[in-house]
Amino acid sequence: MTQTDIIALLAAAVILPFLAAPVSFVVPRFLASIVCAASSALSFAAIFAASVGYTMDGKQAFSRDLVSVHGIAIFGFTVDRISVLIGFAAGLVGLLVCLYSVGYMALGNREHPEVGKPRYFFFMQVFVSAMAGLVFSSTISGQLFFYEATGVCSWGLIAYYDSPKAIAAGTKALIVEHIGSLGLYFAAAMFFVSAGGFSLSALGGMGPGAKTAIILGILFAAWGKSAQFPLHIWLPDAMEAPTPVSAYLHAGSMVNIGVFMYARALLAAGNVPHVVGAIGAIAATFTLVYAFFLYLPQLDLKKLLVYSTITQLASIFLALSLSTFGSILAFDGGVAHIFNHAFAKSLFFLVAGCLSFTTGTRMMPKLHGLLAEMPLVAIGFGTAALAIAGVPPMNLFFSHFAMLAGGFQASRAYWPLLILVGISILEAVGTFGWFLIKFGDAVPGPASPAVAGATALPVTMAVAVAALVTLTLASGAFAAAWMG
Amino acid sequence: MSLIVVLLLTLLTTSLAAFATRWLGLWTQRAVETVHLSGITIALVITGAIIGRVLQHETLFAVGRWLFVDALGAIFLGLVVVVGFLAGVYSVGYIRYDLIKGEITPTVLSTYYGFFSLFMFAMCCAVLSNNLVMMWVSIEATTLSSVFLVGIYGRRTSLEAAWKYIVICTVGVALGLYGTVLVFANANAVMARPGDAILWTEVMGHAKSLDPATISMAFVFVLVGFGTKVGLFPMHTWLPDAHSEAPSPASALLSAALLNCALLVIIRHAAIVSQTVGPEFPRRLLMIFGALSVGVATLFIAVERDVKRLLAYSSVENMGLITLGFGLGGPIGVAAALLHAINHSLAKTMLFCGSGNIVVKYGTRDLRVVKGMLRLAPLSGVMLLVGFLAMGGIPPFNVFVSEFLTVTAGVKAGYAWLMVVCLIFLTIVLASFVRVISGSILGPAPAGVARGDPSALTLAPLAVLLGLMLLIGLHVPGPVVQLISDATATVLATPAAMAASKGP
Amino acid sequence: MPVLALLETSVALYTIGGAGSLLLWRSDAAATLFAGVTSIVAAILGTAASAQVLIDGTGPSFAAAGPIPFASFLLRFDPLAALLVLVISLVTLAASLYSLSYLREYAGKGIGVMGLCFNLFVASMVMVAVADNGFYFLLFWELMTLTSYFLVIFDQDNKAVAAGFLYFFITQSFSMLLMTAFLLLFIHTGSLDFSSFRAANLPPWLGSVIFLLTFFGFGAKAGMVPLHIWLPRAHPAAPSHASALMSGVMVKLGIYGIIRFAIEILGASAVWWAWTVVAFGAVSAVLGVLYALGETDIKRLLAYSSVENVGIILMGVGVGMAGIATGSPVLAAIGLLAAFYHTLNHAVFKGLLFLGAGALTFATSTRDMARMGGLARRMSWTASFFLIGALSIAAIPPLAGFVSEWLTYQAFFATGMGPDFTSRLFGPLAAVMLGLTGALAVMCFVKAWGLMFGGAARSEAAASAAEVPVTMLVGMGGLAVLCMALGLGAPVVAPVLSRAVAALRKSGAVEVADGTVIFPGDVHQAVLSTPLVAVVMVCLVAVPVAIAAMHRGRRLAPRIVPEAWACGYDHDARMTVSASGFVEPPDVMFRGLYRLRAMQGPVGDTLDGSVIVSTEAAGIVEPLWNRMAMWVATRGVPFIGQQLQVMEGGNLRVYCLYILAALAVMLICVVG
Amino acid sequence: MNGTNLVNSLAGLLILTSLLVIETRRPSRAALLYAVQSSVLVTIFVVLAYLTHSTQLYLWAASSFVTKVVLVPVILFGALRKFDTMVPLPSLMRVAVVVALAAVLVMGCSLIVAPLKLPAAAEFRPALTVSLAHFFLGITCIVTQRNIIKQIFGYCLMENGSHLTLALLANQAPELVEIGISTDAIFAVVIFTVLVRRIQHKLHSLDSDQLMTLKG
Repeated sequence: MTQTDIIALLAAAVILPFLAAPVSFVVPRFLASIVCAASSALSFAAIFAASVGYTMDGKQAFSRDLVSVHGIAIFGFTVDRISVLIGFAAGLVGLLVCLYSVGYMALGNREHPEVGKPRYFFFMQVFVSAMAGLVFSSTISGQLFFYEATGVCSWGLIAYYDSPKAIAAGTKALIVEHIGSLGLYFAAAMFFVSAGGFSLSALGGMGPGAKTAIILGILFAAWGKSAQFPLHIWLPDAMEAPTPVSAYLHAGSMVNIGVFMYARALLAAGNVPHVVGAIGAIAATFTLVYAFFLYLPQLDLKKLLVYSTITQLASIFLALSLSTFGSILAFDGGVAHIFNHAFAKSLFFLVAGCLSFTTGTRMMPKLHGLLAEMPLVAIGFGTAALAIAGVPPMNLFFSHFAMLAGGFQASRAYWPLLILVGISILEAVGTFGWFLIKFGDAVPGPASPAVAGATALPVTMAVAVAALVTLTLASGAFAAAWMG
Repeated sequence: MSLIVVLLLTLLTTSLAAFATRWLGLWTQRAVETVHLSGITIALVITGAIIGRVLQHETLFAVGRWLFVDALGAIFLGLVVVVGFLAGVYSVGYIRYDLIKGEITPTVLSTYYGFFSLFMFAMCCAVLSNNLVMMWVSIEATTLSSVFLVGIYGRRTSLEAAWKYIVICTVGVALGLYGTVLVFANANAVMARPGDAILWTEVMGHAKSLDPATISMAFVFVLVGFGTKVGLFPMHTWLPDAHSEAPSPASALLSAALLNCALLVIIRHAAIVSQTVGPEFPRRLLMIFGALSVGVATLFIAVERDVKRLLAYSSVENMGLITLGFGLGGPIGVAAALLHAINHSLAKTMLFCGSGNIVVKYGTRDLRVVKGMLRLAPLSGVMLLVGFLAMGGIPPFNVFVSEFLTVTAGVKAGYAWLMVVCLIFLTIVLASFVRVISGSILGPAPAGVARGDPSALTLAPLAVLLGLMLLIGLHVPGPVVQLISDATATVLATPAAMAASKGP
Repeated sequence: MPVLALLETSVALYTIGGAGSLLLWRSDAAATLFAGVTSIVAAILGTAASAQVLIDGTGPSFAAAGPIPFASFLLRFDPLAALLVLVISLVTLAASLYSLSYLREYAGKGIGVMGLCFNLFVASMVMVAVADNGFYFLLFWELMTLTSYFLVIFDQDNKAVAAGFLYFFITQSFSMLLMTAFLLLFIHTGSLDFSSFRAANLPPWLGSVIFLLTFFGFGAKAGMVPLHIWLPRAHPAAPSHASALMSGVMVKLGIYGIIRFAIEILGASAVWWAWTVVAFGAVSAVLGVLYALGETDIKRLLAYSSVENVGIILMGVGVGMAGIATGSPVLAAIGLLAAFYHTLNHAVFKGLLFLGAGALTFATSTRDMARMGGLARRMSWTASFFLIGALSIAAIPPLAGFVSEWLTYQAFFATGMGPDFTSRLFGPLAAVMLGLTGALAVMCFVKAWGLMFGGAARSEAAASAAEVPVTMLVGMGGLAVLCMALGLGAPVVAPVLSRAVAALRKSGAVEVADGTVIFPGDVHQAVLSTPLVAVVMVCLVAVPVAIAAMHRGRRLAPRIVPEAWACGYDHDARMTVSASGFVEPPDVMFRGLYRLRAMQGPVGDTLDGSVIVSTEAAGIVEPLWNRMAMWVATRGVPFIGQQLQVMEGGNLRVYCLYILAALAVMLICVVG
Repeated sequence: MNGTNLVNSLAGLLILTSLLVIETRRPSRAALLYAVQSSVLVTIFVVLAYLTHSTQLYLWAASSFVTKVVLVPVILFGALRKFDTMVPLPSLMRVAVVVALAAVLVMGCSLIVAPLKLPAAAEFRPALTVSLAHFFLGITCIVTQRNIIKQIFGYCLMENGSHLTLALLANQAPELVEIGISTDAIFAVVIFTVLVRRIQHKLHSLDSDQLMTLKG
């Protein structure tokens, strides 16, 4: 497969869902969900084919500019190991979530019994498109563009149920993410001033001052998108969204944009000034501890998952930041963790969705004994919980280990970093304990009344959950091997 | 006969014909609409031809070089006519509702359309003028011709707004005259032919030999004077009143076309001053006014509850941003400002027209009353929603691009801190818009308001504008890019541009 | 078949067995059979492979790149690993045989899944033993914990879930210490391979740090006091065949880790390490047996007993380390030999005892010893096997436990004659502790056996108990035979183990056996011939019997046996010796130590309390940022806006003044 | 008294007349006074034309006479006469203060004019100063007077001031420019009066403080 073919495929992956999105408004309601699933499937198929092509070509990284004004590249695609990996995950999770939505947005849903409105599927597809665009973007302007686009999709989907709370939550998400994007605006502007263009590859050739300013700008934007303290406040409220949205946007892909952009910047920058790493690492550690602390009072399963997402992302930030102190392993581990976390956390959210679909509640005190009543959901719950707890053979173990190993590596240069790594290990223990308790509460034993009265699960939802269980079990070694 | 003259005559004739229809009795409405629509359509076509010529790197002159179109002028001419055309089409749909509701009589209708075309005529004069004093005259004429558009409903508040509008603007613009006269007097002293000293193109050519002290003082007068018309803080006070009281399409015209015309005058003077005094001086003044306008208008936006006043403050904010862009200078800054001028015009026309639909639907502009637009009038709701987001700087729409360019220019100019502050203000603006969306467009609909969108004539212009906004947001069309880059060269007075603007 | 192939086949079979069991989840019988048979075969293969390595004294290794870029997949089947694989395989063999019938008790509760967990548990233990790379070691280590966790919570009741949590949490937390240690070595050597760890030239402080990290990390798994608290809860919660493996084998992997790291990789380079190990071992031994003594739940008792035995093994390891650190090969040899031997023995008899306990539960549906009684008559086979196990664990010659404890004593005696003061101080002290342990262990198992099998039945269930099915008996019987074999066959076994020790110390084997006698490294020290002891023991029983037989004819007529005299009351089942009554003297004597255990409660309360406080605090903090952000958005900015609105008061003339003001300011700036 | 001085003195007279316009109570009388002032302006134009031998300025004088002395006063007089009977609204400042302010304005404007290098108006610097001050006096009228009719006169005064400036500085500009400016002025006055009448009709008041419903 030539590079042009790969680029064409990726362009198709971006454009197809975008073109298909307005169709949701035209076709009858029951078809909209099918269209959505189909277009996301096509998009994923394109990404998949491109990934295969890329692998067959011996993983030759390359970039190609697509849109230029006056010879300045505004947008283009970069195909390399991190973009293909994360693009693959985003596409696949997108496909599974769209599939899941077919079953979820239905009258049988006990929490929100309604057939999905066209705008749900519209935003979903636009998001699929924007996500692909962002991940493969080779320019900072492209990133900014899609960053904002995903923010709008997030807003539209969070506010989907139109309740005052949902609308407020959507507004908050949009604004807070936009505040984050200011960093990206700034970084992009700095970028242009320093490099005279927007191609991220130019970052490597810049002076340390410009590099620092640009990466810090990107880091700030990343905090906004990845819900890091103090810009995390939108994410817990965003749980007003339909659960597939939470799974996709707030666990599987959108929140990963932040860390991904940071990773992309670090990769492009090559030698990064240590101050960036230090700021990133300290902030990440703080978020890590803070969000862990907030596990404790959560009764709503989705809320718990939110804080867990925040800590997971924080640990990726930590690893990526530490990688600037000279640890490639931390970087690889961090990126692999993005990949793995996408599957595991999406799975967990989809399980939460299954629970609210079948039982009408997400409150953990009401959910016991899943294994007795709904084995698949229970297995999903267990797999996801143990994955987040960092237990092998679930995927997060692999990347988490690599991140910690990288952290240790980095601390060779500056021993105080070991303190941060130590804190993150303690947090990992705490997370492990907490999710083990939740697992023990929810999965085994006799079914609680809410669980005993559960309705049946639609096939599409079951398929999505089963697929994600498999992925959660299998993706760890794959990601590690890919990154290495 | 030059195209320019044809354009102006078309508009003038349309205006007179529209006034004349008041004596047609029952036929008034149909006749005036026909006259109006054909007039603005012809104007649009001619403008297209003019811009086509300008794209061939040609500078058109007319009436003994008193009128001319260069790339810079072409951009603003295009804005005036395109906005005028779309707002004109929208007017037809919108004003019919006023007729139905009995807000106005058919006689008033012909007055409205007459002033509409006259207003456009005045604005075209302003952007086409090469004569410094005629620029002033035209700007003054725009005020006079639009006062009745503001006061057309004859309500207590609309009369008040009209009065404030005319008093503040005449006071302000009169100050501008001093600036103009100072420039002329100074140029006259330097240049051989007094007839040339009044021409902008000629003065530009001799700008380097003018007296810096005089010219800088002149620029202060120009900036404060025409700045009043642009709506820069603290001279913007007429703007929210006038914009909110005028019929929605007229508001669109005021906001999206008129402000730009005055801005063009400032830019033309700034170009001279840059030559004479050096670029630092005008840039600093523009930046100060621009930044202040952005900041103050943003805070007003945050508390405003009247949708049209909110949009008016947004105009102040955006004009501030454009001014800031010019102030930041450099090729990027100027290009960003020009692009933003285009983007703001499109977006603001769209929003003002959209707010017209709100008024049609709810009979009020109070956002505390307007609820659930999306449910009641889905198409208008969606378009307004998208329009607000676009105006807030969300991609893939156009405003995003120019805001981003402005920030880039700021960073490049070494004003990173100012850009951060600006970005924070822009976020507040976005937040306020989103608040409007979530409060008034989303959510449950109130009982007692009929469902359904207003007529297609009120929707089509919105859709067209939205399409244009999306187009520019996704990819700025080649001709626009070319115009902007040529205009940038003119503003920065690069040698090539100077040579090109030399008349016959 | 080459050794490695045997091992690989064995692991593959376990995995296949597990997977097959899961696929057969619809049919309990099929799942039981499939999982059982595959694991039996696998265990036989494992035994064969490890036996061969032990006999050869050297084993193969295997290297592959593996999917993980930062860790290569290395296996190393050295004698130490082989010993562990042997232990695993033997107990698995018995437990799998046993499970064929035992699992009937779990019919309808998901035997397919249990088969999966059980087989994977075994497989992961084998892999832990042979893994030679830090990452894979941890991977299998965690897998082992995970699968056993599922076995622990298999009953799905609150108690099991809580026990499972405690177990998993403690071992996982402490495995983080392991990971830290590995990663410290990793940054020092740039690789996670054990081989590079071995080659690392560590600064002493780092060595000590890593020793402490690994010691506590593995110690938690081994159930060393004070990290043992999970053990008496988790082991009893699992099904008995799994408990047998957990208690008999899995804790040994903790020991294995300590040996692997402290001795093989770090080279036992400091004496204080050795005494640390001994001290923890001694405390574990004494406290473990004391707590066992106080238990009435048979499986909990056995679990505490495991703590005790781990202590004994650790004492041996400690002595071995002291020997290496002080450069006395004999000391090292005996200490480690004792540890190895006891590792093997304890696996066998603890496996046997847990299986026995399982049999009792199977028959009586209770684990409370107070509700059993008189079972010797009803379940004579089980009783005999349990007796053998109990005697063995109580170190009664000539059974297995005796030999290893004897070796341990010898090790301490040798230490007592050591060159330096600390050795001479600690050696005898530890020997005294060991003696105390041994005595209490005897008491403990006399109590256990007596209460369960002796006397009258104390519950309906006990009264109607029946012997367990034959496969269970075969499983137990096999282990019982092994108990005897390891005792009597000590002269054969000891040299084999001694070669493993030698391989570990990378020196020639110290000769420890000659003919029927074993002697700990030095013939001048002490000599033990277990066959001779056996003969003596047989004679001790046989001679009185023979004498009685000779005098048979002069025997008095049998007396009428009335009801036992009970101070004039009718005899009552309640009057038989109770568990707590039996242990009252030590209870009183060691009150202080028992109080130590009671202190776990307050610690737990404090932890719970702090979690509650943190939860409340988090509940307060959570909305705080929200509120602050919202305040800025909904109050702060609009407040400024409202203040500004005053500026636009609507007065036209004021507006004109603004223009003038702007002009004035600008003019002043320009002119001035 | 040479021509230059004459111009400068006449300019001073402009200030005086404008103060009269500001302080007069009846609109009709103010319109008449405005006509008087405009004729002073026309005189200045004539003198200037004579001094500079500028034929264009004669034309300006003529057109100014038509527009400022005749047309505008007539329009104002006709439109506003009916408001003569209305109770006058209090001014923000007393006469004395306004006079003082005028003096201050003249001084301030001289500061503004001082740095200008304008050879065309070198000798008419005082007149230039006065023209600027006159302009600001017009604004002062708008700012200080509550009566909206007075605001029209304020505009007219500004107009005269700027016209004088134009004549002093830009007398060589093409005639058409002057016509444009005058036309604007006439239209402005017409529109002002129309609006005043409509406001009076709607509000029954000419108080600009009544026009304060639209705010921030």
